[in-house]
Formats: sequence, C-alpha cells, structure tokens
Amino acid sequence: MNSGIDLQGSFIQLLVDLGLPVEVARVAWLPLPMLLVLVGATLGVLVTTWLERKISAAAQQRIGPEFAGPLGMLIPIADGLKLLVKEDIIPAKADSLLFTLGPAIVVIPVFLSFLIVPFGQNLLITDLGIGVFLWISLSSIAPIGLLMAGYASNNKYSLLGGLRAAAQSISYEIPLALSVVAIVMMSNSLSTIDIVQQQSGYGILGWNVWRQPIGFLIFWIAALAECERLPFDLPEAEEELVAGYQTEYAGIKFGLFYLGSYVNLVLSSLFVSVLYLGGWNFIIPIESLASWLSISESTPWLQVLTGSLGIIMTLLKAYLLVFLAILLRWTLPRVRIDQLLDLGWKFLLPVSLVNLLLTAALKLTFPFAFGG
Amino acid sequence: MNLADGVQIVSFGVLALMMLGAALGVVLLENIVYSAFLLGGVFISIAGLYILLNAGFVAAAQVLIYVGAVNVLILFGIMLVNKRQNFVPLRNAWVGKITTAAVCLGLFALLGTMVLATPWAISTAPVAGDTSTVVIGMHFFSDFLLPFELASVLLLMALIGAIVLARREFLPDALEREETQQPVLTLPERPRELASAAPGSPDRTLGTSPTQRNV
Amino acid sequence: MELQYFLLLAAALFCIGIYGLVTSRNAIRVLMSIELLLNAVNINLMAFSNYLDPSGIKGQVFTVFVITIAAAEAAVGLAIVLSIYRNRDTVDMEQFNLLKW
Amino acid sequence: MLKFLKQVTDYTKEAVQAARYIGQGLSVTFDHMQRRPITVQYPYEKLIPSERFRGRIHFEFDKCIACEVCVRVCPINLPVVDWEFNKETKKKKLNHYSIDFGVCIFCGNCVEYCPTNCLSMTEEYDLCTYDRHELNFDNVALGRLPYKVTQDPMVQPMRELAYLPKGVLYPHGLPAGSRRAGKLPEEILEEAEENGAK
Repeated sequence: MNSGIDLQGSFIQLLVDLGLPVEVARVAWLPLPMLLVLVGATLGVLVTTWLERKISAAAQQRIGPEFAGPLGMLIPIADGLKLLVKEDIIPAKADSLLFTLGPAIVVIPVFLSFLIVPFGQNLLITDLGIGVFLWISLSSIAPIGLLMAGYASNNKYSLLGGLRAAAQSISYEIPLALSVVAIVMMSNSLSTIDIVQQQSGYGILGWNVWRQPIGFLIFWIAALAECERLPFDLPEAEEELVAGYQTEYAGIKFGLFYLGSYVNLVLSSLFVSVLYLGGWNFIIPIESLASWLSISESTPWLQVLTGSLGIIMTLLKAYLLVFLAILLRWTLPRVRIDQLLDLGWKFLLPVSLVNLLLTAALKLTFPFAFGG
Repeated sequence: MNLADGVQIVSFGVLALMMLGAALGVVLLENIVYSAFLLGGVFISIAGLYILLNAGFVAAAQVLIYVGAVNVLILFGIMLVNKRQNFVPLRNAWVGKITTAAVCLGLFALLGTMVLATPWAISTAPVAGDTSTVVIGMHFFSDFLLPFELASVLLLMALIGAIVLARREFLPDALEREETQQPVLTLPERPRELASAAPGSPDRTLGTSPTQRNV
Repeated sequence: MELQYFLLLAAALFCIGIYGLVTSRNAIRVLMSIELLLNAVNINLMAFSNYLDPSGIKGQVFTVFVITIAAAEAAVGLAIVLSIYRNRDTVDMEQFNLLKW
Repeated sequence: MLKFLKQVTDYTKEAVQAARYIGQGLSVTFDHMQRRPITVQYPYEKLIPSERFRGRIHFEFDKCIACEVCVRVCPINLPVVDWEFNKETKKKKLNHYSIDFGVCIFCGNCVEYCPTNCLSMTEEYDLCTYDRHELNFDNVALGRLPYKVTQDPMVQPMRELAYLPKGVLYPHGLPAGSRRAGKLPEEILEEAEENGAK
C-alpha cells in the first residue's frame, strides 16, 4: 500500500526550501484547505442544483434551463446572484437576532463536516481520530438552527416546520449512527481514511455494500431524511406548511438554507461513497493493475494518476447517489408525519439494531472477511 | 512560550468568556427561549474546552448528546408549554435573590481559595490524545462494565418513564361511538383531547409574539 | 495552561447554576440550571483526567456516564414538567405546593 | 412462537414488496428520462390551435343589428351593446360594442346565437397585457384580425397533439404533408357513403 501524494508535506517542504521556518510554513498551509473546502463545497452545490434542474426536467419530459450558458450551466450562478441581491426582509414582528442567527447555525456545521471527507490517501483536511463521529455530532446541531428559525419567524407554519424538522432529524439520527457503528465495527476505526483502506485491495468486491447491504439501505434512507429530501421533506412541505421554517425568509438568508440543504445532500452522498462504496478506490485495484503492467508504484505519473483518479471516483460515486436522490424525488410521494416517525422508530431502528448484532456475529465468525 | 501555547491560551479565554456569558444569560434573561438557545452556546463552548483538554471523543459526545438531544428536548418542552403568562410577583423576591447571590459568591470564593491553595499532583505521563476512544472503550468493557450496564438499564428506564409520564391519558371514545350511531357520510367528531384546549381557556396558539412569551 | 484555570471556571459555572436553580420560577429554567451544574462537574472531571491521569483517562469515562445520566434526567424532568403543566396549567415553581404541608 | 415467526416473515415479505414497488417506480421515472421533451418554447414556438379553438372573439361592426341576443345568451351578460333608435329608417343604429376579455369565459354562446354571424371565434389565445383594463376590447379592437400562428414570421408553428399522426408525440420537425390523427368530417361522410353503397 503506497501512501499516495502528500500535498501538505510537499507544500511545507517547498516553503522551507524557500527559506521560511517550519512553523510559518505550517501556518501558511492552514488557510489553503479551508478555502479549498469552501470553494469546493460551493462548486459542488452549484453542480448539484444544475443537475437537479436538468434531471427533474428530463424526468418530466421537459428541457430545463437552456439559455443561461451552454446547456443552462450558468443557471445556478444566476440563482445565487438573484438571492444575493434580493431584498433581505425581516418581518416586523419577528425576533431579528434569532431570525438572522438561524440560517448561519444550519449552514456552518455542514461546512465543518467537510473537514473529514477524504478524496485520496492524503487528500483530506484532517484525519481526526474521531472521524465519522464528528460528522454525526455536527449534524445534530442543525435542528437547533431550524428551531431557532422556526421560532423567530413568529409564524405558526414556520414554528410547526421547525418542530417537525427537529423531530425528524433527531429520530433519523439514531438509525444513521447505528449503521455507521456497524461499519466502524468492521474497520476497527472511526477515521474515514481507515474505513476506506479497509475496503481497498479487492476492487469492487471489497466495498462495504456487499458486507453491509442492510446498513447501506438504512444509511441512505436516514441520510435522505436528514437532508429533508423527498419523500421526507415534511418540514418544508409546500402543500401543508407553506414552506415550513423557510416561509418568512427571503434573499440571502433563504439562500443560506438552500445552500445548507444542498451541501448536506452532497455531503451525505460523499459519506455514502466513503462508507459503503469504497471511497476513492477504482473498480479494479489500481496497485495490482500497476504491478501486472510491471510499473513501479513510486512512478510519479502513476501517483498523479492515482490521486486524480481517486478524486474523480469519489465525486463520481457521490454524484451517482445525488442522481439517485433526484430520481427518488420524482418517484416517491411524500410520507405523512406519522408514517415518517413510524418508519424511523418502528422499522429502521430495530432493523439497524439487528444489523449491528448481525455484523458483530459475522465479525466473530468470519474475522478475515469482516475485519477481525 | 511557543505558538501552539499562545493559541491555546487565547482559545481558552474566548471559550471561557463565551461559556460564562452564555451561562449568565441562561440564568438571568427574562425570555426563556433566549435562555434555551444560550444553553446551547454553553454546551458548545464546553465542548471546545474538552478539545483543549485533549478529549476529542468526549467533546463530540458532548455536542451530540447535549446540543443535539438535551437542548432540542428543552426547546421542545418550552414550545409545548408555551403560554403567555406573567408570574404573580412575589413580595420581597429581591431579598431571596440577593441572599442567593451572596451565598453563591461565597461558595465561589471558597471553591476558588481551595483550588488555588491545594498543591495538585500534576502527572507528566503521556497524553492519550487520539487513542482516547480506545482507552475509554477498554475501561467500559473491563473495570467499568457494571456501571456501563447499569447506565444502559437506567437509560431504558428513563425512556419508558418519560413516555409514560408525558403521554396523554387514553380516551375510551371507541366504545361510546358504537352506541350513538353517526349518520352516514359525516365524519364523527373527536372529543377534545385536552382540558386546557377547551374554549375559554387562555390563548396558547403557536404563533404568539416571541417578545411576549412567559418568563 | 494550568489545571487551576479549568477548576476556577468550573466553580464559576457551578455557582451560576446554583443561583439559577434557587432563584428561577420557571420549571424549565430550573432544569436548565441543573444541566449547568452537571456540566460544571464534567469540566472538573475532564480537567482532572487531563492533568492528573492523562494516560488512564478515567475522568473521561466518568464524564460519559454523567452525560448519559444528564440525558436521562432531562427526558424525565421534562416529562414531569409537561404533566404538571397539563394538570395545573402553569410552570411557576411557586405554585407547585401540593406537597408542602 | 410459530405465530410470531409467521408475523415476522409476513412483515419481511411486505417490506420486500414495498422495495420492489419502489424499484418499479424508479424504473418508470428513469424511462421517462429517455423520452423526448414535449416542451414548447412559447414566445418563439407556438402550437397551432385546433380547428374549433375558442379564442378571442372577432366582431364585424357592419353586420351587427344590435339585437342583443349575445347579451341575453351570455352567462354573465358581458357584451356591451350601445345603440340608438334611428327614427328615419326605423332601425336600431349601433354606436359601440365591447366585450371585456378579462371577464369572458370563452363559452361561445354569443357566437352560436348571433343571427347575422357577426361574431366569430378566432385562434388568438395569448391575451397578455400589463393592465387588465386593456382587455376590455371595443368594436375596433374586436374587429382586428388576429395573427395566424402559421403566418407569423416571428413564430415557429408547431402542431398540437390533435394534429399529430397516431403514435407520434413529438411536434417538432414533422414532414410537411403528414396527416393529423383522426379524419375530417367529409372523409367520414365519404366512407359512410361507400359503406352504404356496398
């Protein structure tokens, strides 16, 4: 197993070679990944909104945006600009402080979670020891922001939407965490890097989907519910709650909610691809391919190829799941609130517990296949 | 003092200020909804302090359980008992407040002198750091196995108890309806489930102004 | 960074919690004050764990237990407040005097 | 125990069934993605309205005898007929005639009952204005002939579903001579006569 490209190390080495002290070089490195994440996540959202429009149009036999740029690719930018320059309205009887704070609290944790998404062996910002646990705990902050927004709007639909959003995300957090625990049990580590490495080596056959099919389904359903995507978009259901907690929002604050929900979708898809679909691994293991073609693993161009292939594979898998989510959006009808909670507590929770037990049993029985 | 230490001191100061300010807000603010949101701030800054204390796992657990569960639960509670209500002012309430404040300050002084006077045996053993998750797990399954199991039983008991306490009384309306046969094609009307929701009771709609909530 | 800072901070949080516990009249605010008290204890445990027992970290184990119990306490406490509210239509602590004498 | 196991298996079966239905639905959605879009890029492309399309009403001032039948048959008495009695010719003389298309429901009763056929339905359907009072057409506006979609150089005319051959759902780029679905009345008549002759 080669260690891949160490961007941080080479960057710091470069600065040190230029005559800077090591500490300063480290500090100079720090803002780069953060900037990269902000830009990358925002770009991902732009692509996702464009995909959403185009795929929705195709599923309904329409054309979709086509005049803004080639194939309408500039439409997300137009959307964003529109939201930026729209008037920022705070209702007269709303609580202006909480009203402003709500969207920020929803968005910030989602962006923070990008810290631990790996795109390659060393292509992530921090390899934390607590890894996926950070994501689970950060994603539990969002309901506070939703409640805040719902309460501050001073509107019954908003408050109901906020309460529903909080209830929904609390109840689906549990099956989500339990299915992650099953994965963690197999890889013996919470770190995302270790989880992906445990899946590599056998190509597509080594991915966790085959070992955790039930966990995969539970995770995907729960992730959709966490992102408030259809069929679980009750908190913002237009037909019954106007738009839920977003009712009173306009301009950039609404834009933040919009951004947050799409970043969350991209993030969840990335996590599905990391936890279940082998992360940056290609369908066939690239090391064995290289050794079969008798190319040394330390060849520079091979390393560059592996690195870029890793990024492409991760994004490809993630966007495949985004596509699936959009397809699901136009296939399934919205569930009722009691059906939603029933599904969460009476179906997903027991099934995920059984899945956890099953994983433990399999791990004890077949330690070679289930990470002994 | 190197860079890392400076960063630590500064972040400790910021987190401590945030925590104390938010905690004072929780206790002193008139509006209970603000208090509840500030409680979330207290929890988050405490999680930051835990990270300063090399305990990433517990910090994440703190965020997950306190912010994600307890605080949301408290907010739910506030929204459910959300009634415009001004408490009857008590006579001489300020005496109690001043006395309590004095006692608390005295307690703080006592604890402070004790903290500063005690010679702490600070250990120089290596910090567990990133392996702390593993160490905590080891503790749970070896010397703290019994408390661990007891805690799970306690959680189960609390779960059931909370459900039993908070659920509404079962209304046996199914039996009555059979006797009084409703005419066809009309929906049978359900009896009001809450005594307090009957007409004439104080207004408890959800959309009341946030500035006029009860304290 | 010294142990004393953390202990002083925890003491301050504890005192604020006590003050809130005694003076507040809203039952839910009382619950929040109890959470503050538990968190003050947690800070103490974590500080001791880091400075006095950095490799064994038993303090962190205890903190996890305290967090568990705090969650249970919050759930049950809120359920009690809710049922009292249903029966008496108020959350004023001064009116909960059924068991006084 | 057996009963419990049966319950579990039934539940599992239902869950699997639900999953299969979801898969079926997904495949239907996916299938739709490969069908051709039926979008009409409206201001640039317009559908050709069908033959009996009930669009904006056309009015011929000179034919009108001010009998007010149109007002009487109108569900809401919409047409405004302003006439005066000419004593010399002992006939009614029409001064003004107007219909407010912001209120009209395009039922076509007036057209049907008009004794002199001075009212007729046109193909014009895009009555868009910045002010709803502009929709109140007077006799001059009512007398204007509408643009025909097929003759407007700004517009790419497209066939409506009813004009397409059987089985074709895509209105773009159809050969010029291709037939619409269904038959014209005279063709049906012809066929009926042929059948009768046999």
